[in-house]
Amino acid sequence: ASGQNYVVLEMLKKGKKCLRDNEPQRAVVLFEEALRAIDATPDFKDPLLAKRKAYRGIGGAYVQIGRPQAALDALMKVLDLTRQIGDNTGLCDAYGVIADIYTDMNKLDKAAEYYDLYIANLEQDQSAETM
Amino acid sequence: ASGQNYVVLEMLKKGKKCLRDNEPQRAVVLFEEALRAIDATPDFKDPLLAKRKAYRGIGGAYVQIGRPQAALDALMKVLDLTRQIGDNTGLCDAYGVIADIYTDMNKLDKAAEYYDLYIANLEQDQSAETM
Amino acid sequence: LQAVPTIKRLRGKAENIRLMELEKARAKLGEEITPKQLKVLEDLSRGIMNKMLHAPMQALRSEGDVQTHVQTIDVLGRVFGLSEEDEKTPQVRK
Amino acid sequence: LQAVPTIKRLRGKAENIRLMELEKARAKLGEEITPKQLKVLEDLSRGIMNKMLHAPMQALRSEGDVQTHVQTIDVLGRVFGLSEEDEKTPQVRK
Repeated sequence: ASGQNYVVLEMLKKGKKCLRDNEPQRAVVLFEEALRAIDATPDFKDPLLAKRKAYRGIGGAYVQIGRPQAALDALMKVLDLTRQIGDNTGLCDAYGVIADIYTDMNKLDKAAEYYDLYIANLEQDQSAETM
Repeated sequence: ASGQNYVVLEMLKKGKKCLRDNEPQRAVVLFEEALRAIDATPDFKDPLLAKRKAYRGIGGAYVQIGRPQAALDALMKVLDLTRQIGDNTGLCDAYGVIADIYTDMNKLDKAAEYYDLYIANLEQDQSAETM
Repeated sequence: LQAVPTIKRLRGKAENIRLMELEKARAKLGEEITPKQLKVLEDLSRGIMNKMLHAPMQALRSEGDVQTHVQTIDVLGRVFGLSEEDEKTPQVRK
Repeated sequence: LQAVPTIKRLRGKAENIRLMELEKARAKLGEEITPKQLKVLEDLSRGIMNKMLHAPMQALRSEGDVQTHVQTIDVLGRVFGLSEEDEKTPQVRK
């Protein structure tokens, strides 16, 4: 599985590079491929962490593409996985991006709700997903 | 001289560590020793850069000690050396600290003058002395 | 709720600064950077940004009396250039 | 000139954040850090801090009409906790 771990890690890295280069469509393909590879590997090391990175990437990609609902679905998966993992890596970041999306959708109540969560997490020792 | 360069570099590092550990008196001793060593070495590499680090350190130490005029003298040396060197490393930082000192001395006109220089340099690519 | 768009713009502004400075740092280190070091750089950049944003963000979301709140939104909006018209430059968001 | 003490306090606050986060980053990297990498970390931390301070600092020093300026000082002072009474915690300054 360590070989498969390495392959997935490389996919995630490439996906993130696509995001930086404004190629969100290609990024989605890579992140989804990574998700399938994780599920197909029974002894994958830390599958939840890797999945979280993939969903965070998909969320970012759909923001760039301009599909807010698809972005929200992916980011809710991130929150879900964070609960399962039990850490708070990237939580502040995810709350902030979700709130930004709701702002763009003009759902200001929902946006305010998530900004409050974001602000409550700002001062904690934070770190977001890196790939 | 590369041997002497290394010795001075170590003094500067130690001095900076003293500043972090709130031992400004010891820091002054080390920085002044470094200045003497630089002057005593004819083929010292980049003596002006090393002197600037030493004077920046002395300035910081005298701020901690509570001798604002001595701190100002050292920081003016930093500005002087920066002019001679012709870069702007640490310029923003030095202006800010000088202004802080004038603020503490209740010389608000002078403080404002240096804060303006500080603010004018904030957005440029900045870096301060590291040792 | 009035503050919501202001919060988004302030976040965008800070994130742009962070990404720009992070890119500079990565460029300086070049190929010699390990994944662990990259993570440390990321965390450092986020740590400083988040802690510096905390106070203005809290003020923007604080309830309390309406007049003070409106004043806060106005002044922070003006200071940071966060009105709608200021939002001309496209923002790079992940 | 009214803004001068506020500027100093805002600088102190930001510098404390920067030093704290920089220390965390150094601790994470431990002994494996080279002088060049340390310089990159320092520059990154300063770059983000300085660019985030630029807008409020400029607003604090801007001339223009007195009423607006007083309002700016008031609101930024309140938002960042920069009044004299807020300055209780000793600040570590180089």
